[in-house]
Amino acid sequence: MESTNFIWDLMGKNLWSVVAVISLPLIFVLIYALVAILAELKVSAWIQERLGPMRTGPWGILQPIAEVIKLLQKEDITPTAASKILFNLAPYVIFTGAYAAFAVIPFSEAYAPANINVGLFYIFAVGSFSAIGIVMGGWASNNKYSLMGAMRSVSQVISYEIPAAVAVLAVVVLTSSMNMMEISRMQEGGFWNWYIFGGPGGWTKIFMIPFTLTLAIIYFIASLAETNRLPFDIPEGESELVAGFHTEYSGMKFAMFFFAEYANMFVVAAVVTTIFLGGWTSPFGSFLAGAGWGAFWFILKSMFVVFLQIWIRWTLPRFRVDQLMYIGWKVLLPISLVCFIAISFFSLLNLG
Amino acid sequence: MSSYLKNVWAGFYTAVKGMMITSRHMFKKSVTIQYPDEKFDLPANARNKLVLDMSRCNACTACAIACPVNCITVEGVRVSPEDPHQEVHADGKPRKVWVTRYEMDLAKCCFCGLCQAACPSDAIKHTQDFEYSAYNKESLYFKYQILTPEQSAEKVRLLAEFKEKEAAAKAAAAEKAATEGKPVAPKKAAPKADEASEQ
Amino acid sequence: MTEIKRYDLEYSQLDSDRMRINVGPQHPSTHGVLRLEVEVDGEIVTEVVPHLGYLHRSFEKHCEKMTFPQIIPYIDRMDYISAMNNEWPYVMALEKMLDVKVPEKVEFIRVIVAELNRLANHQIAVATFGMDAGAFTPFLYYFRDRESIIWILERLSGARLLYNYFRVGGMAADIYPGFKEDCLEVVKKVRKTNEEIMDLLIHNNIFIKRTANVGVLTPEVAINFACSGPVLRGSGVKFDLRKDEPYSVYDRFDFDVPVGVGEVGVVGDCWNRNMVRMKEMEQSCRIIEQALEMMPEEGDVTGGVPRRIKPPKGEMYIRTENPKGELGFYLVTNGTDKPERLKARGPSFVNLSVIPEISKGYMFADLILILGSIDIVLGEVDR
Amino acid sequence: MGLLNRLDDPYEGGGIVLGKIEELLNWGRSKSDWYLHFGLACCAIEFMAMNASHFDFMRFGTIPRTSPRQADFIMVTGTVTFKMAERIKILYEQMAEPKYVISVGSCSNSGGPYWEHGYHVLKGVDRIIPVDVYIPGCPPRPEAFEEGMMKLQEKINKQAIFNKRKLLGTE
Repeated sequence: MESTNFIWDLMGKNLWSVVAVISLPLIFVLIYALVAILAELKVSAWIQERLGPMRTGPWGILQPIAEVIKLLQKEDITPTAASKILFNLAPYVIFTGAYAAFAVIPFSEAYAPANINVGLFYIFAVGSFSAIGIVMGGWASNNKYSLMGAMRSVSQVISYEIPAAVAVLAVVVLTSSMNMMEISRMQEGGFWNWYIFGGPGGWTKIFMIPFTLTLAIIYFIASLAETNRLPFDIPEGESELVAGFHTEYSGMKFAMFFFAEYANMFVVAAVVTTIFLGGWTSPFGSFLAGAGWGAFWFILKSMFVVFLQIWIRWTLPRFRVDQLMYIGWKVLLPISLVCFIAISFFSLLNLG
Repeated sequence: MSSYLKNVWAGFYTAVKGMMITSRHMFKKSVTIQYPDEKFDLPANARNKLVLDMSRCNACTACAIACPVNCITVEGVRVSPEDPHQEVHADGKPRKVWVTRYEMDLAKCCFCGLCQAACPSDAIKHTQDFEYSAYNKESLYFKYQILTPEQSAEKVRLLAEFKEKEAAAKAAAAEKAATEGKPVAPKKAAPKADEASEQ
Repeated sequence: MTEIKRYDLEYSQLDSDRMRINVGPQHPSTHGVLRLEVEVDGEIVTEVVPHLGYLHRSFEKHCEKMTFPQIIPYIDRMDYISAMNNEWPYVMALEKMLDVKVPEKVEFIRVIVAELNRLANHQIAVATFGMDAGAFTPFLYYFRDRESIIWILERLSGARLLYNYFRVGGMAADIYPGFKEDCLEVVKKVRKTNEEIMDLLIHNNIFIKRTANVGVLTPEVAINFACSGPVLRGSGVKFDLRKDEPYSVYDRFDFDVPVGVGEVGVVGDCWNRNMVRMKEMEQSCRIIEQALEMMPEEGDVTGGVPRRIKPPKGEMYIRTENPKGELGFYLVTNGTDKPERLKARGPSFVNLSVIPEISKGYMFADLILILGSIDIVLGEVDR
Repeated sequence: MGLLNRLDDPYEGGGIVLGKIEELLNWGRSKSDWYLHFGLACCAIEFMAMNASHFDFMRFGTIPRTSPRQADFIMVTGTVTFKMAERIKILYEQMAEPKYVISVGSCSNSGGPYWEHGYHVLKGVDRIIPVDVYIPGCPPRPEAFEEGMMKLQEKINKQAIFNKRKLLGTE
């Protein structure tokens, strides 16, 4: 089996290469977060017929850098009544959860930091870290708004992990693999082979398209809820809970929450890309295919999904907490189960 | 069941519809006026910074009386005819009153425009200038003066001297009249009492 | 001696399941500095006590110290979102007392500026209501359009928000050339944006789910609490002073009084209150169009202002339809150039009093929306 | 003793390296000011108008924050009553350093129209919290807010971090 990590190929397995493998996603996360923050500011501005940041560098492109410099200088407040250890630990737990998920994301056919066989399972497991962090932060802040935000967040994560998992499971049934690299490789050969369009196969896959499309939408909606983005941002709920679970955080600890939110956005976007949008494969068969172009396609597709998330955020109103439960349990879960059963049935037929 | 499906569909459909609307706006030209570089052209009657034209002011205190906030303080002294420093007023006539003190506190002003309407000589005016924010409040306290404090004291002294002279002349005249046998009416008492009651 | 009821909630009555939250005075969606003391059982609101006085600027005290023209700027600052509508009843009261005949053209200008300001007010109301629900973009679309209304009013009066434009017996300044075209342009813009907002926000299923059947104010309760304006009409009661007790020239216009009919929920819920505002904007557009047509071209606007305003001893109560409801001024004069007493009956203050009644049993997130749908302005609540 | 040593520092401005770092840090702080989403009275409506598309306050790199912990500056937009004054003081104290205050409009500058007879109005918010920039107007135009913001940015850019002497010299 050929290597899926070009750093191992180049440097062999030693301490330095391990450091390189670890730090590459971190550098990527930091750069990506800056770009995403700018994108959020600019896209929201365009939607609202504004201009967004304009006075920090040309067209305001240095805005996120200024923000990081400022946040580094801010005073780090720990409230007197807060539970000190948990309060200080929470942002790092959340960021660790988001960052750990990057370990299995296949950026290109030559680069996945760790190519493990249960990649999807790993992402789901690590993704739940953020819920722990949110509860820790919300409870330790000793603030009523934070506590309510934390409680809402837990119920939200629990109700949305299941439809998301079922949606992913359907693809696992089709690919019979949980290795994200494998799933990406199976969709090679053009966009008609992506699992959002039923995956590779003969003309009979037409029957599967409605179901896989629905599952992709369901996973996308559930991922919005997992990352606390707007129609489901009730743990933060700016107009209700002031700033939700991070009301009491300031300075760099708040920046960690900020980074973790954007990193989480990328993780779910990467999962959508990998399992539904073909991962690093080129949408046009062998055109512009290859290791380097693979990274390009992967990041392009992921950024498109991130853009969708931003677009939705600036369009829709927010759900109420009970409606969120309703959607999770009574809408997304039954529909995803129906799709899952249908897809299992079809894959059985194909196999038989 | 059908209402459930309809509901789900409506949720999805209206969300997509909303996104279509916002996507249309994404490619519209922005309406932003980039403030320090481009500026909104204000109407001529815009009520921003208050500015006094000292050459027009007659210290009539109409603005101070009209002001609901009492942020204007005006003091004036009548020009003594013997003053060597005579000036022509902006309306072409010789100046009758020296403005010894004109202060307005734009940190208190409510920009209602009543002083502007009350001013008989168009001296006080709201301008279009709004860019005068300050690091300390004192610089929002505007003091207008054409005379130095020494000069103002001089003017007050001159007027007092002139009044004294006038009074002396009047007294002399009255004395002269008295010696000639004409009765002198007590004029001064009544207006003074009026002044005191007003204050 | 009757015992004074204490309005703070007693902490001793609190059982262990409940939590007490202070919403405000600094909170993103209290529309100013209102403080709501909320008792929640999990997410369910069990008790709400509004606390006022964080913006008490002693308006009525100031009126006793000021001469009649000087009061107008203070009245602007009462309900600062719809200052034109505020000045009107006060000026009307003085005109009645002084027996001043207002020229025809002035009446039409007053109608037009008041309706323009009503449009601006309702735009803010709907926009902030959407923002409370989490939709940020409609807020900016409305503020974009509001800017052109403000532009007209600024060119008329000189100020953007607190106009000081009404005078006893006239206006401060005449209309400018091109005023009609600008107004028609605004009407067009408002209609276009309203159509868009209908799709983007009002008929969005999430928004409907959030606001329909929430904060139901029955007509009986609304009447008992003396609500007025869109809050009352949202409950299905057809009461509009412009129609029922026409003042000025409102009897010459053809317009409807929209009431809540419950398209998606119960009559009197938040959605209906908001919808009434949307429909009222359309009616305001109609009134502006008619008024522009009927307005006489020639006429002296600033001439009729008396030099000294010294109404005879007496008293007068005038009420008009503010965008937020019935605004009344009770004026007592003593023959000098200052009023003896000027009492304001603010619609927001009265409408706010229904909050504890209609928000019990709903969720905490709904409370924010109920408050938003009442559309209060704290300058008028606290005065 | 330490302060005296600082004052004797011959390298004014902390030398080239420190000077450049200081400039960078000040640049970051001045270009990314998050404000507390906080309105009191009439000026708050103009504040909303300033945030809207026509004036777009976000061009200056400002983002609204609803929690005082994450805010860099607070715009006191409106009349501060005695009842509200202590809350504003608490809010100011909750903010993380470095923090700035912009006083907007006559009311918060000096009590405004209510300075004389307003028995319940604080005569200027600078009596309870230190104010950096005063913006006159009642209410100021949205552009005036932005001009005040630019004044604040200038002030931040002049701030001394390493060498207090610079600060002493400019004041």
